[in-house]
Amino acid sequence: MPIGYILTVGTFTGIFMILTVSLNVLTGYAKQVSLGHAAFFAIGAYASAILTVKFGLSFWAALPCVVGITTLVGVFLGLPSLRVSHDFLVLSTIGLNFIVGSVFRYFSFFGGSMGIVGIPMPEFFGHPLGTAGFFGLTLLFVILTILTSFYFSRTWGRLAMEAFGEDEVAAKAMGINVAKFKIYAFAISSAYAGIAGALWAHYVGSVFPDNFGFDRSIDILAMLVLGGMGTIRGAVFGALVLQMLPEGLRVIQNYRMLVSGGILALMILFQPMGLLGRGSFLVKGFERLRGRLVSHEAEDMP
Amino acid sequence: MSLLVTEGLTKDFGGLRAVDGVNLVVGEGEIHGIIGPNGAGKTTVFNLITGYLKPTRGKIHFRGRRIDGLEPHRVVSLGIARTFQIVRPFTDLSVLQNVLVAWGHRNYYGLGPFKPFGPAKRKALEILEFVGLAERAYVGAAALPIGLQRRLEIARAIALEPKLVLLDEPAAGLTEEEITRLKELVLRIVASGMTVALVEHRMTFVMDICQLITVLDRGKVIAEGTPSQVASDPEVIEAYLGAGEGEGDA
Amino acid sequence: MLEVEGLVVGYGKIAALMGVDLEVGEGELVAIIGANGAGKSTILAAIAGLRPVHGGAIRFRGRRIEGLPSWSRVRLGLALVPEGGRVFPDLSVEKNLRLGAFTVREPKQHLELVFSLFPVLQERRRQRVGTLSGGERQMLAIGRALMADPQLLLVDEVSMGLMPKLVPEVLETFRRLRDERGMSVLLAEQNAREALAVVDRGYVLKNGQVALHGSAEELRADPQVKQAYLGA
Amino acid sequence: EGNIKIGLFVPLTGFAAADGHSALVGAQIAVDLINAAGGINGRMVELVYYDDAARADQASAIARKLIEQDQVVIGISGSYSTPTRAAAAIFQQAGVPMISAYAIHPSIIETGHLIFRVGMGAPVEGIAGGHLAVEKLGAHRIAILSMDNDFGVSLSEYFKQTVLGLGAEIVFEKRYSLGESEFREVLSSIRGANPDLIWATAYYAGAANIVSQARELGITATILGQEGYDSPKFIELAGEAAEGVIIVTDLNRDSERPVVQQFLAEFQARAGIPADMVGASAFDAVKVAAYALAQVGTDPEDIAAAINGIRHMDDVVTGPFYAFLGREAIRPVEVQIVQGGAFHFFHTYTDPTIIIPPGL
Amino acid sequence: MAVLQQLIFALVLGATYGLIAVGLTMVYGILKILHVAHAGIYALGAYIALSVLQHLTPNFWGALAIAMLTTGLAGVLIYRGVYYYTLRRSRIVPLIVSIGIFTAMNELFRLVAGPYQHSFPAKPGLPTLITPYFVITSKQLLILILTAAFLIALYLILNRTKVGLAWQACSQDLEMAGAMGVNVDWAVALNFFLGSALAGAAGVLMALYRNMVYPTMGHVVAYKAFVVVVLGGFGSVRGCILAGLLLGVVETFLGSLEWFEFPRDAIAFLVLILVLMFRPKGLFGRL
Ligand SMILES: Nc1ncnc2c1ncn2[C@@H]1O[C@H](COP(=O)(O)OP(=O)(O)OP(=O)(O)O)[C@@H](O)[C@H]1O
Ligand SMILES: Nc1ncnc2c1ncn2[C@@H]1O[C@H](COP(=O)(O)OP(=O)(O)OP(=O)(O)O)[C@@H](O)[C@H]1O
Ligand SMILES: [Mg+2]
Ligand SMILES: [Mg+2]
Repeated sequence: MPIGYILTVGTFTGIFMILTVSLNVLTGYAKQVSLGHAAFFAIGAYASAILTVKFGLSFWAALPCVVGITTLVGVFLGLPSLRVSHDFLVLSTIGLNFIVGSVFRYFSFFGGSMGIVGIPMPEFFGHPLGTAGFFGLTLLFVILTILTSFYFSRTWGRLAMEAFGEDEVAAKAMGINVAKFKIYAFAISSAYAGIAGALWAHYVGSVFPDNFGFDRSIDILAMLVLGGMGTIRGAVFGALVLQMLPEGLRVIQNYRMLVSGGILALMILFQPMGLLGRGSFLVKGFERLRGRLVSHEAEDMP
Repeated sequence: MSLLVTEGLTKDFGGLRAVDGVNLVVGEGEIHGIIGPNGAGKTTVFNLITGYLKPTRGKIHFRGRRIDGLEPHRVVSLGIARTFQIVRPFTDLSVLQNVLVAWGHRNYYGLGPFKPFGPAKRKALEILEFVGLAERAYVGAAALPIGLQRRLEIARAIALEPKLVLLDEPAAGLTEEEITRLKELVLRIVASGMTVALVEHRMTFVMDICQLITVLDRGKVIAEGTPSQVASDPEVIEAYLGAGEGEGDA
Repeated sequence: MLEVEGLVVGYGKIAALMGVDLEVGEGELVAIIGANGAGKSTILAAIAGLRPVHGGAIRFRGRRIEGLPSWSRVRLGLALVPEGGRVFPDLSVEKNLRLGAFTVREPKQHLELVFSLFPVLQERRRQRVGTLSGGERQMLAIGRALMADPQLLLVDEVSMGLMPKLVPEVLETFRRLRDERGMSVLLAEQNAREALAVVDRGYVLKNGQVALHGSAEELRADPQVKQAYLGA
Repeated sequence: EGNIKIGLFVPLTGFAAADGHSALVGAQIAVDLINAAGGINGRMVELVYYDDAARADQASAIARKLIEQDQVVIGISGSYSTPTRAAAAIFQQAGVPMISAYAIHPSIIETGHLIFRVGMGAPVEGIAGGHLAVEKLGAHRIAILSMDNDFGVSLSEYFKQTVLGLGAEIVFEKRYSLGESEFREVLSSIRGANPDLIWATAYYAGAANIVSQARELGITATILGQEGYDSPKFIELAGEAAEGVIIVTDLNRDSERPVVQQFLAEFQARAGIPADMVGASAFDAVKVAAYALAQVGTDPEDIAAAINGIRHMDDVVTGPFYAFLGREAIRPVEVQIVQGGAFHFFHTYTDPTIIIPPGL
Repeated sequence: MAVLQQLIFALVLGATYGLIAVGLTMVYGILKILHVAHAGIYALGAYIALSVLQHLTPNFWGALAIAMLTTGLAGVLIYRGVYYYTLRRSRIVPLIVSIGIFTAMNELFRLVAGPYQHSFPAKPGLPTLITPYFVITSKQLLILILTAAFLIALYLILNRTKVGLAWQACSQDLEMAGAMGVNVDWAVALNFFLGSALAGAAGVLMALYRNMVYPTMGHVVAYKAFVVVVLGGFGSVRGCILAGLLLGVVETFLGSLEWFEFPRDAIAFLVLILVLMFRPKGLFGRL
């Protein structure tokens, strides 16, 4: 059994689950479609790398700072969304990938193009975590992310986001301060992504500007949409499928990206709501199995 | 006592003066009608009051407080709710959730956004009961026919617990029977302590229910008074009601 | 001119129309009245080709059209004023009108007709339609349909958003066009009082089925209709 | 006991696919040649390879897979610095040796005592380039254009130190980002600075753009490149403009050593294009691995010792290797010039002060 | 003199941006789809032209024509085979599908034609203009002339024909456009055909200009073209051209400064975000 391999793949899958769940707040609830999520991911990774390598903090001491930093940066990078909407916003968020990447490359404080290496494994009671331990840590954060995000899905904040996500004009008439909630969405989403970034950096042990490019952002969004935007189960499942698919297709080596690109397109074509989105095959089948009425489903789905 | 007062309210769109020095007084507890030809500026007045547009000139006072220039959500928090002429329900949400969004307006400050909304469902259902949409609570709002979407808009407005409700053409697209029910609804809203100002073209509705009517034409107030005063005003008949209309309809 | 037979239309699994029969003769003005959600809009949309038909037949001047795409129905002489107008918000008034006349070779004279009916549209030729007032949009929607010089005009809620003065004027124009050009009109209308005053015949729709039909006088005299739709 | 498994990770998909493909072909040629000659002490060599798409996380996962599932005795990186660095950590931790073919980030071999590199380090290439520019080509006014990644930046750093030390002047210096293909505006500024030599770091596609656009602008200064240029594709893409370009590399195509000519022919046959530096490096990495395996068997520490013990290994394309010092291959630096549409011998540096990386 | 020459570079660069983006802006304009696969079509154009040149005829114009025809059809195929089924869906659906198609196309190019860059053996047969103040090479001249020609033709189609009006209607409300008598299927297909053919032409021209055809050549285009489209105000052809030129000038100017080392793409996005702060709907979008 290649257990280390499985745990490694599992760890990265977990990290991507955190990312998709975090993107779900921004894109699934608040409908601010972002193709720049890897930028927040990158900021988390770099923040943790710099705090641990340059300032000698431990992973655990750095983590709250990382969350703080990414939240703040989320607020800042969310500002354009106050002026710009829809496809204009999508394109601006693409820009975040390039701008953030360039900043890391340009300033030697961030290691420039030589990156930052020698990022330590987190320690647990004085012992550095091994592969299994790190997997456990990741799992813990995945569960925390899912639980907190599940709680959030039942709050007024989520409802407000869904409302202005669909119609800002009407949402204002409901007393919703759209600008504030947009920033909330960016900040929350970015904070989670920061944790994912920190995990990634400490697991891989090095960060380079090109680790977190535009194609990463695309992956994250594709995972969310494939799984089912607006649902946490969908976000988690999408990350699982799209992370495993190319990994599972290794047997066909050369053709794997062709096939997984094609499969992605087909799956979304046939299940536009996402594999586990509202009204998808799987969900409907599941509901039928439980013999539940549609109206009840509507009730517990805010 | 006057709840809402506008002074010389004016709005220009490029070269077009859509609202021109309107002085409007809406008294507490009244049902105030605003009528006038298409393009007279009625919806624009509502947009100015609710903060969607900034006046070019003029002031708006609500309960003695200047509110012109405030953001829409601030206006809501001060106690003014509105509906839209072209309905805008949140179609991805269920009818119940639509009302919840409005009912939650007190929770959109401070730590409120991080409180669960579950406990408020009962209250939202009560409001739906009040407007007669209770049995459709779990349906997606998109599937409602136009008339019921109008009702949903009213439900949301009530859920905001405002002092003043602005209704923009609430009777458009309703049958006479439904208009009768709408009248009842509006009367109940007023009875529960709110004030209503409405824009409407269906005279059967306006004449019956309003205590006071302001008539706008080309952005200016051309008449004001009780329904019968207004309906017999020759200028109003000429500009708006047309021959043979008006009185007969009321 | 138009015959609808056993029309069945649904939204997903919910049937909105369950076997509707209906007819519009050459040069006839016909109204469909009914409560909210009765299915009036659905009928018109199905005739215009905007909703797929699940059963039944639609014949226009003897020809089955229920399988045709909407644009070829326009070429046959159908035009629709859809519910809520659905004008093109980012185009100017003038472009909207030109689009209404997309299938027509000589749109000039129709333009004059529309402008004389709704002078405000002429004033606002260059205004972006998204900024028009509700009533102005409705005028534009009606004008746009008239630009196509249709044989059969389908109108979903003429009166919605129009000021009282205009409603009879518009209906009067329909009558005039019928007299001058033999245009037929099928109206769906909540405002039954105004509608029944001008049309020749009417259908009362309930829950996706025709509950009652007859001449305008007959319907006006019907106690049920009086109670529910005329506010007597 | 079955085959000896050598693991390889290469970017077969994504932006680095061309280099990955070359590296794979190079490694396969080496394995086939070894097997055709009877394998390693009678055991056949099996190459297990996976695509890492030049991504660090995929490389980490693959490294585990190679080690645990495929039980390779040694790993080869045919990939870029970022994935190689990530994988190196895992090989070192698992106690399996790894050889980086052409990824040159300094931190790769610093990962641990089991991690080696055959590719020529950036310091050596930069220093050799500096000597070449000033001493051999007589440049006084030098412009530097650097590709903004670990490779390009460290090359230029050492080059700059060297030429400044030798008394030349830097008249222009700028970085550009990887993947750039429009250089006209920078080159215009460079022309304004009037250098007599341009040191431009690039991979071959970018190099082709730089060189042809420079010539289009009428810049006649010598253009000095590095092993990134070292692909016949560079000459094909740059066409006429490539003539006279000089590069510092580790591959001497005019070498008469049989292994070089055999490799060049075989690569052309398999890949459909003439061989490049990436393919040659991967070939050599496999050769070094096989050499160590043949000497000492499959024990990791023994393998490491055997590689460190290499003295004058002639059986490699980018060699001969004089030694492994600090887990890096020490060999002569080749200087090639493009003439008549092909790379040709121009000069060789064997001076130890140049070919041994600084600090060793 | 140097300034004039730099302006020429800016112009050519801007023209290539404009040309690449204009097809995209058309396609975006009509269905509001973020058509990432457009960049795949661009690369397809280059590959088709390359194989025509290698196997059929050495004539550049023939290769260009065949490439445009093929890419036009490929565009229609993507519309009818894929986007057609996503029209009623949330707009993020076609975006992701498009990304999937784009990935698959890139991989297909790599598998069929190999991962390496191919040179592009064509001679446009135009002179090189040499004046005392600036030089325009024959390839640059070709790009300027063809871009201008394509754009003028497109401008006329858009503003002088019924097709243009039909497209405007389709872009706002497909269903209502049909109800106006516009043959929506044809209108959209024609739009995709022309837009994709322009992308194909852009691919061929860039292959010629850079003398390079390779599987990932569409990557930069995939986002860069969007920057131009957005800067211009989605769906505006005029805006697209001007935005392309603006970007060409800004990039060239900043790129020529020795101390300014921010990469071209980051510059482009900074310009984009900056412009959107002041004009949230792009330079020529309606506010
Ligand atoms: N943004 C704008 N730009 C230009 N003109 C505008 C704009 N918004 C509104 N108008 C014009 O201002 C006038 C007043 O519009 P408003 O919507 O207030 O009318 P209304 O009284 O509500 O009419 P209706 O009864 O038809 O709804 C109209 O003629 C409209 O065309
Ligand atoms: N998009 C939709 N999805 C699901 N159901 C729908 C949809 N549109 C309409 N319906 C249903 O179809 C039925 C008929 O609707 P339709 O709009 O034709 O009624 P109508 O008579 O025109 O009503 P109104 O007077 O409100 O315009 C209604 O019960 C409505 O709920
Ligand atoms: Mg209005
Ligand atoms: Mg209707």
